[in-house]
Amino acid sequence: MSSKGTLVLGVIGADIHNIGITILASALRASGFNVVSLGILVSQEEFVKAAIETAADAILVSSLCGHGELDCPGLREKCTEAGIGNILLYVGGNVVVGKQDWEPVAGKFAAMGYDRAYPPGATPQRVIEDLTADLSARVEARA
Amino acid sequence: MSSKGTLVLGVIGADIHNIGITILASALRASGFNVVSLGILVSQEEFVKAAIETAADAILVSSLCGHGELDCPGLREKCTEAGIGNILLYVGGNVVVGKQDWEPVAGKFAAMGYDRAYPPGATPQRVIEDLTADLSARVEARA
Amino acid sequence: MTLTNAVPTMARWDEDRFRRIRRGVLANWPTGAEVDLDEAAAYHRAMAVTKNTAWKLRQARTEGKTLVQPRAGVADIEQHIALLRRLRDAGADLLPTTVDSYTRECRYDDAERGLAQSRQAGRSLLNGFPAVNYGVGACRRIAEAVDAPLFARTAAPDCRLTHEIMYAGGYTSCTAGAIVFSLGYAKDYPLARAIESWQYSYRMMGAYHERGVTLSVEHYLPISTLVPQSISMACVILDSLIAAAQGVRDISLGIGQQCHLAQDAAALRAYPALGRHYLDAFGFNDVELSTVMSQWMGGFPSDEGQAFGVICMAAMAGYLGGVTYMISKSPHEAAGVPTTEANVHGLTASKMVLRMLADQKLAPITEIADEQAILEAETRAIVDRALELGDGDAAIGAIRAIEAGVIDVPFSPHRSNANQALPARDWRGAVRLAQFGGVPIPKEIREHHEAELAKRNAGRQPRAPWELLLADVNAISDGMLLPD
Amino acid sequence: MTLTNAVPTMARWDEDRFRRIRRGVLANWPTGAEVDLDEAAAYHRAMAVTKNTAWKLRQARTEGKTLVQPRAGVADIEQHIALLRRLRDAGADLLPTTVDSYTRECRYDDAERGLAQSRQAGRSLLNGFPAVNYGVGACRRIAEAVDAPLFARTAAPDCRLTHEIMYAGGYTSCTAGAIVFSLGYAKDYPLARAIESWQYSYRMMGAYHERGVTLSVEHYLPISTLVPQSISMACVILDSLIAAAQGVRDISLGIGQQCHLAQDAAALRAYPALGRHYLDAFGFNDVELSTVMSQWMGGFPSDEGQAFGVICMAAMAGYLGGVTYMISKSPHEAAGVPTTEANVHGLTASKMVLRMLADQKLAPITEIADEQAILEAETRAIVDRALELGDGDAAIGAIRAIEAGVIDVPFSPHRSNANQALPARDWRGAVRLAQFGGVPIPKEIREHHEAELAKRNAGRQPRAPWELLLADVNAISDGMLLPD
Ligand code: B12
Ligand code: B12
Repeated sequence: MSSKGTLVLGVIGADIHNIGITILASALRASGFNVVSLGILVSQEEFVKAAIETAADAILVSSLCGHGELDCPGLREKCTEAGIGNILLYVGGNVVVGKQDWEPVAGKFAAMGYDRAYPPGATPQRVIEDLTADLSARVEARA
Repeated sequence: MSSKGTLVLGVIGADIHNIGITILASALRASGFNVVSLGILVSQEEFVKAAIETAADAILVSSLCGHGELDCPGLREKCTEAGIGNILLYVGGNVVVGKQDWEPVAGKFAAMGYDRAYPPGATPQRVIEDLTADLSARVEARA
Repeated sequence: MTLTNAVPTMARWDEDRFRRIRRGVLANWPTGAEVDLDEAAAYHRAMAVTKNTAWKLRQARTEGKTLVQPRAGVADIEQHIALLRRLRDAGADLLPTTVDSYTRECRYDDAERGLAQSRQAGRSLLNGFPAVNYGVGACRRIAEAVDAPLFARTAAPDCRLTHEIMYAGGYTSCTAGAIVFSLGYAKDYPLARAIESWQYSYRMMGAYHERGVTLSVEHYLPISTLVPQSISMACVILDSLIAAAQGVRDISLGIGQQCHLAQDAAALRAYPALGRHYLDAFGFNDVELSTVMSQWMGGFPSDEGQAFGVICMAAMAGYLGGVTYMISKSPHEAAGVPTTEANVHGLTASKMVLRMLADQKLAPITEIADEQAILEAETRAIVDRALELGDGDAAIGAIRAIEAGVIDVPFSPHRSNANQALPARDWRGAVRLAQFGGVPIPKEIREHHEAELAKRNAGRQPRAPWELLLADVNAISDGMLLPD
Repeated sequence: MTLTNAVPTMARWDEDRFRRIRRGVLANWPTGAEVDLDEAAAYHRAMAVTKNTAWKLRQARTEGKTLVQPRAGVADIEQHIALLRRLRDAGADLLPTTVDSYTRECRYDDAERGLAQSRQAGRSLLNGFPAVNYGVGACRRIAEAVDAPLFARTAAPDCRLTHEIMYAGGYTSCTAGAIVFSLGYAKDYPLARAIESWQYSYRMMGAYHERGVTLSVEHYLPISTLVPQSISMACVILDSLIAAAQGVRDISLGIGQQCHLAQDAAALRAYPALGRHYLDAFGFNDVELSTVMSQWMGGFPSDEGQAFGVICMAAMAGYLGGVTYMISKSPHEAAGVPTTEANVHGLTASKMVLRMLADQKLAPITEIADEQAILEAETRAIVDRALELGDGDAAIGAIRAIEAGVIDVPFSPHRSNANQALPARDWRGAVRLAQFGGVPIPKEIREHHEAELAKRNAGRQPRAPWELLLADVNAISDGMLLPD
């Protein structure tokens, strides 16, 4: 594998905040990932379809507008139905409405099946480190 | 009684904040009270002495610097010992250290024997209304 | 909701076309049936004039005052009313109702689900007030519960039903713009359709005007992080021409704060004359103009003290720019929808600075004049080129200008956007263009941009424009204007 | 603690006098025995230079940067250290230790009681850190726990023991001034004694200097609500002459913010040249000068948003005045000693505005020049008259000037203060004198004050100066600069 992995990235639901993913995509590309960016207003179905088509290693869901609790549940299940149930799922942005304690929020998204959830303002560096670790752990597990 | 009453006013303890009492004194005078201002750095003994000498109707203790819990206890007792145990006692300013809920603080000063305690930023109007009410209630009670 | 994909002209719609399309719009959700334009106009006429935005803005302009409007919207109407009342008590001059993201995208069924789940959870899972689901009656309850003009804060390529409901519900102004909202909020919604959808909304406002009710619009490009003010201003002017052509008679020309005092103030000072120039050229002499500034629309610092720094700088810029009104942010901006108290504090901080400065009657700072001359020349160059491309038609011209990259908005999610222009801050933090793409910046000004950017880069490792831009995008949220 | 009541001259004390009085000072509380000047100077010399205030200020002046220092002090030393560390992490450049009111009044037994009760209550009942009760070793623990210069923030006519302990404890600067603190903090403490007590403190700092350690002082008149800046500045300059005469070699000239951008900035800009002029005239060419501004020292608004407005305006004024460092306030100011977080936010808001403005390299606003000319002329008139009254001696002159009402500080609690001068804000919020008393304001400037005040009062019900002053005093805490 010449790239560090293929990532599908997009802004979920009725959300149009695209600056974060623009920055994130460029940082991820610069650090060696193959990034498929779906832009804004992406449905769960589009995420799954793109992940299958590109044989992606991970789906990165951005949700800034606060509707994460409404837009994000069910994506893991859709992945499973489509036969990519083990794909790495990250979610980040401003995933809930309002300034809330992070721990319970992280718990909610873990329960929805997201491998990692990020509080507001997560840096690309941190995402890159986590992705690198998680993907290489999977490679090792498979080896 | 030609004036609305005689008031002894001062800043207690090691406290030097004199702008509040300057404003307060001038407002009280303008509304017809006879104000004896002791200025800053006033000890409990000085308050009692001045109240006796001027046959005051009330003592107004200003405490801005936060040492109210250290400087204010005992004044009621000193008044009682000096034979003016019934004198009206008010305290105001920033009477405790830090931004605290007002109810418990008011309770503390009531327990020390202050008839009224004022939260930060009390307006002269309010003090004048209260004094007028409290002093006329006493006159009626005596009548 | 029949909308053509043919290139629309700016020409005023005839009654027939409006009426025909209207049936489809109102049929889109049951509450649409509640709207009766004549009855609604009568409702507005019976309302106290102090609740009319156009009236309030005119008064502010006359008195030279700056008004402040926060953003606010929650799922539950009772809580929403309580929130607006608290904001009003704290000094809000204009009251907002921010509409949730589903409603913006016309996904009223999802909004309904969000509303139900919010009620169940006892807190708002929606990021705004789902006005369409609530309907006209509910909006009027809000209008009757407060004593200030109400603003419908929604934005998308198609807000027709929301406008129908909220204007009939006693609202007197909305955030608006076919071009600005296409470039700021849409991915593949065709520009031509967006213009038609907005022409519908504008025509509706025109219809109110003909019934004696002036409704207002606020035009501004929401994706303003580092978009040169002249590009924003050009979009706003084109949208204003399109609006005026349908009969809109009260327009606020907006920018987003970019935290450079002189440049922000210059944009605000340039706007009235520029706007007047183009509107008059098209014969829209009776359109009233105000200016408006949104406080920093980029990533906010998560530190609440730093957030207040940005908010107070905005107030300063608004004062120096003589802005008519300002949209305030809160110390919670980076985290999420603010609590009522945080929202109030953003408002009161802004008003405090505005009030203290107003009393001082300062002369404009010297740096403003230069920036203003630049912004005027740039904006004229872009708008003139667009009109030229449209053979004198603002609607056609806007579409062709975008397709030609004459209007090119950095970071726009829209597929028609060229993405060739790249901005950067110069050595003093002013926003310049590092790559011009097809944006027709006049030659001397181009050289000025280059020179000022060179001063910033002097003696440093050369960096790719894109790299520089990334650093600049994050600077304010990292607590500074220029990254180290 | 033998202090005469005879009028003191500014002449440098001889070693003998200092040593004789010193025994009494150190004997005043057991911890005094811990102080050994030679050992302490060695301790300072071994300390990292980055912890020295004079060094840090020089660096800031060279780089044209503005530093920020919050206020902070709690009874418990562990909590105090944690507080300072948090403030340092949040960007504080200079670290404060605000000393409690009992310590200021040399009531160490009361401080001991407050300390005990604080421990019992598990929260600080003292409004500051009782440094004398803790002693030299404890202060050094603080100094070793943080990596920035430490400031002893105490103020009273007599701070000698506190200075002995804190300077020996690794602190490198203090708030200071015989005249400013007499007029700001005392009722009947004789001026002559206050000057002698401060001469002692200054001589002590001189003794450190002779041992290779530069200690710094910050001079400012703390009762600054509406005191014309020139009156404050005159006091500060006289105190600086008195300090320099005893061997102090690093002085910060201070003002309190009055929320009028141009006037505040003008005062800060006028200071360096004015200070230099007088210090050089007395031969103190080797004294280094900085400027400092305390954010608004009058009643703060209780609304936290409004408080941030005042704080950010201060940062703006400091920037325009090119101030070396600024003392920040917090959104809790009106309520009480701030929580750590509130304190941090006052600091970060200030720094955010300063940083954003610094990047913009703005030219001074046009209004500054006029105000600066006025303040320079006024300050010179007052200082010159005071020196004349003192036959060239700053100490004698200061006392005589106060007694003659040449220096007259509105609101001063001191019995020697004339209380004949009455200030008021003019039509643009600048502080002027409505009644001049004995303050020797030059004639043309007097007329200027009168004219500007007349503009404010034009067309209004005439109000007594005192009444106007009351309204002005409350204006900022009520959320505006000029009362309606
Ligand atoms: C700019 C902005 C807008 C612009 C967007 C322009 C555009 N086309 O992008 C406009 C004005 C259009 C806009 C509109 C709205 N916005 Co908005 N907006 C912002 C703002 C100010 C900045 C966002 C931004 O660009 N940040 C800069 C980028 C670089 O950072 P970022 O997006 O956080 O992304 C970084 C990380 O989070 C991370 N990341 C992001 N996604 C992901 C995903 C994964 C998997 C990972 C690992 C990491 C990651 O990587 C990025 C790089 O570091 C934020 C508040 C803030 N943060 O200050 C509000 C904010 C996101 N908006 C908000 C809201 C509510 C709206 C509106 C509904 C209403 C409104 N306020 O007007 C509409 C929504 C419209 C819609 N249909 O969605 C709220 C969301 C509330 C909540 N969650 O509680 C916020 C938080 C503001 C607030 N406090 O109220 N907005
Ligand atoms: C100005 C000021 C100073 C000046 C005082 C100058 C002077 N000679 O007066 C200076 C700089 C010298 C000073 C010093 C200190 N101060 Co100071 N100061 C203030 C400040 C900013 C304003 C006070 C003021 O003048 N208000 C305006 C007047 C008109 O209002 P007022 O005083 O509140 O009075 C009104 C009402 O409260 C009421 N009232 C007052 N007293 C009474 C009494 C009665 C009986 C009644 C009915 C009503 C009443 O009537 C007045 C008219 O409306 C306050 C914070 C604030 N409020 O914004 C801090 C404040 C009072 N200071 C404080 C402190 C800690 C100090 C210092 C210890 C340390 C420091 N911060 O530097 C020293 C103390 C020295 C000492 N020995 O006491 C703290 C007290 C903390 C607390 N209680 O938790 C405050 C609250 C600041 C803070 N948030 O930390 N201070």
